[in-house]
Amino acid sequence: MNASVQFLPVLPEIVVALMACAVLVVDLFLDDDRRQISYLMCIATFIVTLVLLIKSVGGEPQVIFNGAIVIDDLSAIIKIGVVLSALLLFVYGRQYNLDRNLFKGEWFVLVMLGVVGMMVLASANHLVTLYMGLELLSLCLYAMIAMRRDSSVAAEAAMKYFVLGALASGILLYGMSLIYGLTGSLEFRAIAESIQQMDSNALPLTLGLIFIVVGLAFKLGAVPFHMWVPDVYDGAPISATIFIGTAPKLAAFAMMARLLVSGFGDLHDDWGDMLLVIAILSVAVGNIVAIAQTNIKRMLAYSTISHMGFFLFGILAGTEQGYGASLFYVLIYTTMSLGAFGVLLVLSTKGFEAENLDDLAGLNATHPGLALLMMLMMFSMAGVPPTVGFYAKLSVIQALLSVNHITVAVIAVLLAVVGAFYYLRVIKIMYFDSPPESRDLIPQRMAVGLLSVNALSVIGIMPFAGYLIDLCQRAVTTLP
Amino acid sequence: MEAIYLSIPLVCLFAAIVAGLFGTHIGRRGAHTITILGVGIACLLSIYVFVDVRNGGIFNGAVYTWLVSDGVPFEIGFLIDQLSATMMVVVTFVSLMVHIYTIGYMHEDPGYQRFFSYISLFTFAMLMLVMSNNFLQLFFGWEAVGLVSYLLIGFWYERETAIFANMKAFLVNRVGDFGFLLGIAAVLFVFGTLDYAAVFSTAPGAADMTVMDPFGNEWHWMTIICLLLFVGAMGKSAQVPLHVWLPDSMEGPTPISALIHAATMVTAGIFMVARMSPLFELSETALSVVLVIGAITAFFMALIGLVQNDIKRVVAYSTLSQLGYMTVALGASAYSVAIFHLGTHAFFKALLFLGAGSVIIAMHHEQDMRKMGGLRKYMPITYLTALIGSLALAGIPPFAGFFSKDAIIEAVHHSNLPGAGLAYYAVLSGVVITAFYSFRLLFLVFHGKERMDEHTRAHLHESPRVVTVPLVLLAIPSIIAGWLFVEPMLFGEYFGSSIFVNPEHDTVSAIAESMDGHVSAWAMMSHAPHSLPFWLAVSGIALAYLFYMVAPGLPGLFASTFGFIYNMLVKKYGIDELYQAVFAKGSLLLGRAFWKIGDIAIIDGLFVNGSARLVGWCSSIARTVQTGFVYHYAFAMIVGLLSLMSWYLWS
Amino acid sequence: MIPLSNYLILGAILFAISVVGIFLNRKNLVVILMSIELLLLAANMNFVAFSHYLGDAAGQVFVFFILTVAAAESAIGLAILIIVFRNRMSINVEDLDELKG
Amino acid sequence: MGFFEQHILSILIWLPVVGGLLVLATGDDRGADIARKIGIGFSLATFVASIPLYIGFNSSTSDMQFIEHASWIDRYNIEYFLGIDGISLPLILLTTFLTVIVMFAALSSVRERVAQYVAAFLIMEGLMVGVFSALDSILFYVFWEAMLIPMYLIIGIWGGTNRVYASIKFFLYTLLGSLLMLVSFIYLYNVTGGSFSIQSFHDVPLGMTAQTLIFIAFFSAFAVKIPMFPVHTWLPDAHVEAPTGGSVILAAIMLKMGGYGFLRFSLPVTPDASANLAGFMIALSLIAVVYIALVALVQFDMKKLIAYSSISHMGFVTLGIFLFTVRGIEGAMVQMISHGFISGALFLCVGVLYDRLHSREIATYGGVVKSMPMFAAFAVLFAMANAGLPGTSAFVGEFLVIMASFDVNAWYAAVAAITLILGAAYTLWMVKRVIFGKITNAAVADLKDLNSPEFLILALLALAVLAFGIWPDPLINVMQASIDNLTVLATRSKL
Repeated sequence: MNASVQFLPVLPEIVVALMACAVLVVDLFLDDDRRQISYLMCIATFIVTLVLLIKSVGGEPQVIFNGAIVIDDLSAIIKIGVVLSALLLFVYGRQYNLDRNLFKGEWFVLVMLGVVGMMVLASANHLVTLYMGLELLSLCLYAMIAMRRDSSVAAEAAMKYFVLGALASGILLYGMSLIYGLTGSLEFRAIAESIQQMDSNALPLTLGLIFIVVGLAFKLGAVPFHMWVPDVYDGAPISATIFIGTAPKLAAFAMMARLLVSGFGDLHDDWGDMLLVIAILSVAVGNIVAIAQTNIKRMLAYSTISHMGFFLFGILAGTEQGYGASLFYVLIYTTMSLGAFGVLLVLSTKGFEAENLDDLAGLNATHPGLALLMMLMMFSMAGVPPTVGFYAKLSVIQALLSVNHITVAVIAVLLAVVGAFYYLRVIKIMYFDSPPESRDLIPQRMAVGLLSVNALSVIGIMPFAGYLIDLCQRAVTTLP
Repeated sequence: MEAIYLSIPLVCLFAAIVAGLFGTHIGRRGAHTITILGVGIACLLSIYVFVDVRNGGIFNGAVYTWLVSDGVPFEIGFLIDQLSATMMVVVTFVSLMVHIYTIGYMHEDPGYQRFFSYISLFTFAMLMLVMSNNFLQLFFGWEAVGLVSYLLIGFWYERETAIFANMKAFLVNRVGDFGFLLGIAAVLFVFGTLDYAAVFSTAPGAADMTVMDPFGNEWHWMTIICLLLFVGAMGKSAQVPLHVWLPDSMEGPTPISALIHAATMVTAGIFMVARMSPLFELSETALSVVLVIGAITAFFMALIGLVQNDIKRVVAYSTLSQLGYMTVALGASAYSVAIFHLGTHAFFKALLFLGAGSVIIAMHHEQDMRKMGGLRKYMPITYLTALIGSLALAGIPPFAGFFSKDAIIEAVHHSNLPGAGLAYYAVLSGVVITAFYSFRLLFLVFHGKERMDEHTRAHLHESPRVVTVPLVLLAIPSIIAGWLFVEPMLFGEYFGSSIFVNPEHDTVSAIAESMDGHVSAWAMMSHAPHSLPFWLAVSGIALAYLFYMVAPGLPGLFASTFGFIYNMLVKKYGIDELYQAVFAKGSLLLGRAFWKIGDIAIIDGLFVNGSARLVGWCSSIARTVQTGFVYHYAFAMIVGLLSLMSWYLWS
Repeated sequence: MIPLSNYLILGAILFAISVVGIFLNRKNLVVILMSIELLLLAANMNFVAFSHYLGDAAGQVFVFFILTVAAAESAIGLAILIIVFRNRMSINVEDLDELKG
Repeated sequence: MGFFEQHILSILIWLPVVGGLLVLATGDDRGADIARKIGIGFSLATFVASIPLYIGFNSSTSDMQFIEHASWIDRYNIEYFLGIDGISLPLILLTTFLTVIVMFAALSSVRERVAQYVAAFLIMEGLMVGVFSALDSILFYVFWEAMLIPMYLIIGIWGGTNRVYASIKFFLYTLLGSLLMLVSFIYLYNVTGGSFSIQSFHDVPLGMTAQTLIFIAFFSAFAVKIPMFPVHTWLPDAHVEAPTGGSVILAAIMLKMGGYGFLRFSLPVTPDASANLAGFMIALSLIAVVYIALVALVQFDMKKLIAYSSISHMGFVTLGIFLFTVRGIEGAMVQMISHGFISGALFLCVGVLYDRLHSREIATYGGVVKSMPMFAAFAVLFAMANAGLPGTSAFVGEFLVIMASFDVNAWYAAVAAITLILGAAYTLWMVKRVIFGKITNAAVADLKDLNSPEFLILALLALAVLAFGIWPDPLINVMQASIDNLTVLATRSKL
C-alpha cells in the first residue's frame, strides 16, 4: 500500500495539527493589536477542514494505520460536528475573550489541539489511539480552564477537573490493561473476535468492562461520575465552558460507540445493564438537582448530565436504531448547548459575567431577538416540539421502547417533566420578569448572526429532520 | 292555514325583536304600537284558528327538523287542536289586554320599550309552548317563558328584592325542569320519539313496562315518566313544595303578575299535564300524587292568603291556591275541568291583578292594604271590576269561577284514587278561605275608613282609559265565560280527542251522571243553593264582612289568640327560610368546602404543589451531596465503580 | 518464574493505593499528583506483565505512550497547582471548595 | 383540483403561522397598529379559506377527506398526513372563527407588545388546526405540544399578577400528560410494526393490559387537557391569569382538544379498556358536573367562576363520550362546539369589564346594566346560554347528553341534570351581582358601553349561539357519519 494513500484520509487531522503549530509560531511575532491574524488563521483552518470533511462523507469505510484508525461516515459526521462547533465557539467567544485577556495564541492553539484530539477519538479503532486522542483533548481542556490565571474559581475548577480526569483515565487504562491481558489485542475488531471465542460470562472480562464503562461515563459526566461537571462548567470561563459542553460529547459518542459496540458488542447484556442504571441516575439527578440552581452555568451543567442520560438510552438499547438515535441526540444536544452558551457569551460584557439566572431578567424587553434564541434553546432542551429537541427525545425513547424498556421510558418522561420546570423558569425570567435598569451590549454582528442561524436551526430543521435522522442511522451501520 | 299557525307566534316575536333592538329608534309610541299590533294580530288569528278548530280543522305537523340524532328526528312543529286553540285564545287575549294596560301602568318607566319587548317575547314563547306537537318544543317554550319571567321579575333591576326574586324564580323553576327534562329523557327512552302523537298512540302498549330501582322495588315506567313530568309542572305551576318563587315574583311590575304569574305562564304546568293525559291516565300512582300535591297547595296556600297585607301578595297566594285547584282537577282526571278553570281563572285573576295594579297606580305604588280603604268612591270602575273578579274567585254563581270550581269539587268528590278523600276536604275548606280572603281584600281596599295619608288622598282618581278598558274587557269573560263554556267544555265534545280519559277515572262523566244527564249552566246554577260549596263561599264572604266591616277588632283578636298559627302563616310555614338555610346556604357551604378543601388543599396543595415541593426538597437535599471537596467526588466515583463491580460479583 | 497473577496483584495493589491516596488525602495537592502517577503505574504494570506473558509487544508500546502522556499530565497538573497556589496561597485540598452545590 | 383544493388544510395551518412570523417582524410597539391589522387580515383570510372545507365536505361518509400525504421522517415512518372527518371539521371551523374574534378583541384590550401577542395567537391558530387535522400521531403530537409554547407565553407575558405560577402550572400539568401519550404512541408504533398513522392504531389488535395502560396514558393527556376532575386545577389558575384572548382560546378551543383526543384516540384505539373503565370515567365526569358546579358557586372572581363552569360543562363532554352511544357522542361534540362560543363570549364579556375597571372581582361591580345596557343584554344572553337555556346552542349538547345517558342509566342522567339547577345558580348569581342591582361603585357609573369592535364580536358570537340553538341540524348532520363509524370502532373488541 502506498504511504500517501494512507495519509490522505487523515488529511483533516493533519491540517488542523499543522495549523496549530503554525499559529503557535506566528502568534509569537504578533502584538495584541494584530492578534486578529491568528484568529483568522484558525477560522480559515476550520473552514478548510470542514470542506475536506464534508467531501469525505459517503466514502467507503476504511481501516488504516494497521487498524489504529477507521475512517467512515460516523467519523466524518462527528468530525464535522466537532470542527463546526469549534468554529462557532470561536466566533461566539471572540468578544468575550477579548474582554478577558483570553484572546491569545495559546488559547487558539489549545482549541485546535483539542479539536485534533477529538478527531482522533472519532476515528479511534485501537486502544492506543483512543487513549492518545482522549488525553490530547483532556490536557487541552485542563489548560483552557486554567487560562484565566487571576480567577481562583477557574483554578479550582481546573484542578478538580484535572484530578478527577486523571483518576478516570487511570481507571480507563486499568480496564484497558485487563482487556488487553484477556484478549491479547488492542484493536477493537480483534478484541471483538477474541471475545466471541471466549465464554462471555468470564468475570475478569466483565471486570475490565466495568473499568472501561466507568472511564467513559466520566467523560460523559454521567451519574455517579458527574461530580466534576457542575464545578467545571461553573468555574471555567464561559468560552471554555462552551467548548467543554459541546464538541467533546460528540467525540465521546464516537469513543463509546466504537469501544462498546465494535469492541464489546457481544457483551451488550453486561454493559447495557450498567448503562441503564447510570442513565436513569443521570436523568434523575441531573433534572432534579438542576431545579435548585441559581447559576445558569451550573443549571446547564446539570441539564447536560440529564441529557447524557437520555443519550445513553439510545446506546444501551443495543440496536442499530438506538445507536443512530444516540448520534442524532448528541448532535442535537451539541447544537442546543452551543446556542445556549452562545447567548450567555454574547450577553457577558467586560467585567460582567452573564451567569446567574437573574442576569437574564427581562431579556425580552431589552433584546427580544436574543431572548427568542434562548427560548428556543430552552424549549428544545426540554424536548418540546416543534423544536428539534423533541425529535431527539422521540428517537431515543423509540429505541428504548423497541427493546421493551417501557418502565424506563415512563420514568424518563416523568423526569423530563421535572426538567421542563427549570427550562421554563429561564424563559419565565427572560419573558415575564422586568429587566434591569441598563443592559448595554457591544454589538457583535458576526456572533449574533451565526448564533441566530445556530439557534433557529433547532426549529428550522423540522421539515428536514427526516434526512438528518436518516444520515445518523446510515452512519452507525458500520459500527457492529 | 299553516302560514297562519306559523305567523301567530312569529308576529309576536317580530314585534318583540323590533321593540327590543330598535326601541330607542322607534320610541315609546312605536314600541307599544308595534307590539300591540303584533299581539292583536296574533289574538285575531288565534280566534280564527279557534273557530277553525271547532269546525274540525285539527293540524299536526312539523315546521322544521331541529336535529336528527341517532336516527331519531327532533322537530319543531305544531299541534293545533281544541286544547291548544283554547290556550292560544286565552293567552293572546290576556296578553293583548295586558299590553294595552301597560301603556298606562308603565308610562313613566324608563324601561318602557324593553318592557313591551319582553311581554311580546313572552307571548311568543307561551304560544310556542302551547302550540307544540312534541316534548322538545314544549320544553323550549317552557324554558323561554321562564327566561322572560326571570327578566320581568327583575325588571326593576335596582331593587335588591326584585333581582333576588327573579333568581329565585328561575332556580326553583330549574328544579322543576330537572324533573321535566328527565321525564322527557324517560319518554325518549321508552318510546324512542318525542312526538306527542307517536308517544300517545303507543303509550297503552308501554303501560306494563317496569324497571327495578336500586332498592329492589318495581316501578312502572309510566309512573316514573308522569311523576318526572309532573315535577316540571310543579315548578312552573308553583305547587308545593316548589311554590316559593311565585309570591316573590310579585316584585315584578303588576301587568306581569297578571299576565305571567297568574293567567298564563304558571298554568303551563296544568296545560302540560292535560296535554299528557294519555300518559297520566296510565298511572294511578301519578294521578294520586298529582291530586294530593294539588290539594295541599290549594289549602295551605289559601291559608297564607288570609294574613297577607300586600295587595299583590294576597292575589298571588290566591293564584297559588287556585293553581292547586287546577292540579287537583288534573289528579281527579278531570282535565277538561282543569283547563276550564285555567281559562276562567286567567280572566278573573288577570282582572284582579290589573285591578290591583290600578289601585297601586292610584296609591302611588303603595301596596300595603292597611294604608288603603274607601277607594270605592274614587275609583268606581276599578271597584266594580274588582268586585266581579272577587265574586268569580269566590265561586259565586253566575260568575265564571263558580262553574269551574264547582266542577272541580264535584270531580274530586267522584274520584276513587288514594288521597281523593283528603283532597275533597281540602278543596272544600279552601272555598271558605278563598271567599274570605278575596273579600277581605275588597273590603280593606275599597270599603271602610280611608287610611292613606293626606297627600295620597288628594291625588286619588280613577285610572286612565288604557287601564280601565282592559279591566272592563276582562270583566266580561269573568262573568260570562263560565256559563258560556261549561256545558261544551266539560260535558260536550269540546276537547275531542285532545284529552284522553280512562273510563275508569272519568269523574266528569260521573258528575254528569249525578246530575242525571241534565248538564247545563242553568242546571248547575240552580243546583248551587243545594250544594255545600256555594254556602261555604257565602259564609266566607259573610265572615269577611264580619271581620273587616262590622267588627274590625276581630282580626287582631284572632291573631293574638291563635298566635302560633298566625305566625306560622305570616312566616309562610317557614319554608322560604328552610330552603334558604338548607339549599342556598347548604350548597354555598358545600361549594366552599369543595373549593377550599378539595381543590385548594388536597388536589393543589397536596398533589400538585406537594409534588413540586417534594421535587424541590429532593433537589435541595441532593445538591448538598455536591460538597465541593474533590476527595468526595473521587470517593463517589470509586463507590460507583465498586458498586458496579459488586453488582456483577454477586449476580 | 514469577506467575502472572503476582504481577496482577501488584498492579491491583498499586491501583488501590493510588485511589485511596486520592480520596483519603485531604491536605496536600501534590500527594494527589503523586497518586495519579501511581495509578498510571498500576496500569503500566499490568500492560507490561500481560505483554510479556502474551508474547505481544503492543502492550509495551502502549506503556511508552502512557509514560509520555503521564509526563505531560504532570506538567499540566503542576502548572495548575501553581495557579491555585497563586490565587489562594494554599495547596490544601480542603481549601478547594468554592464551587459546590 | 387546483392547488388550493389539494392543500387547503396545509394552507389553514401554515397561513396563520406565516402571518404570525410576519407580525413578529413588525417588531416593537410602534408597529402595533400594523401588527393588529396584519393579525386581523391573516385571521380573516384563514377563516375565509376554511369555509370551502364546509362547502366541499361530504357528510355522507366517515372517510377522511381533504387528505394530504407526504413523507417526512422516513426512518420512523412519520408522515405529514392531514385529513378531516366530521369530528374534526366543526372544531377547525370553530378555531378559525374564534381566532378572528380574538383578533378583533385585541384591538382594544392589548396595549403592550402587541406584535408578539398577535403573533402568538396566529401561530397558535395554525397549530390548533394542525391538531385537529393531523392523521399521523407524531404530527398530532407536534402540534399538540407546540401549542403549549405560545399559550405559556400568552399567560406569562400578558397575564395577571399570579401569572408565573399559573403559566408554569399550565405547562407542566399538560406536559406531563402528553409525554405519557407520546410513550404510548411509540409503543403503538412498535406494535403496529412501524406505523405512526392514527388509522393504523385504530386497527391494531391489543391485549387488555396493553389497552389499559395505553388508555391511562391517553387519559393523562386528554383528561388534563379537557380537563376532568381531579386534574382540573390548572385551568382556573390559567384562565384567571391569562389575558382575555388567551382565556378565550384556552376555553373555547384548547379544552376541546382533550375531547377530540378521547374521540380520536382513546375510544377507537383502546375500545375494550375504554369500555372497562367507562364507569370510572363517567363517575369522574359526574363528579365534575356537580362538584365543580358547587365550587363555581362560591367564586369571587368572574373569570374563575367561568373557568369552573367550563370544567363542569366539559364534564358533560366526557360523560357523553363514555356512554358509547351515537347520541352521547353527538351531544359531546355539540357541547364542545357550543361551549366554544359561549365560554369565549363570557370571557370576552369579562374582558370588556376588565379593560375598563381592571378588576375581575364580582364585588367590584353591580348595576352594570345601568351604565352599559347593551353590554348587559349580551352578558345576560350568554349567561343564559351558559345555564343551558333552550334556544341557545348549549342546550343542544346538554339535552343530547342527558337523553343519551338516560338510555344507558337513568341515574347518570339524574346526576347530570343537576347541572340545570347548579349551572343556573352560579351563572345567575354572578349576573345578579355584576349586572343587576344598585350601583355601589362610583367607577361603575362612569362605565362606557361597548365600542363597535366589541359590539361586533359579541354580536357575532350571539348569532352563532342562537343559530346553533335554534337549528343545530347542519352541525349534527356534518358529523353524523363519522360518529356512526366511531361508535362502531369503539364498540368492537380488539382483544
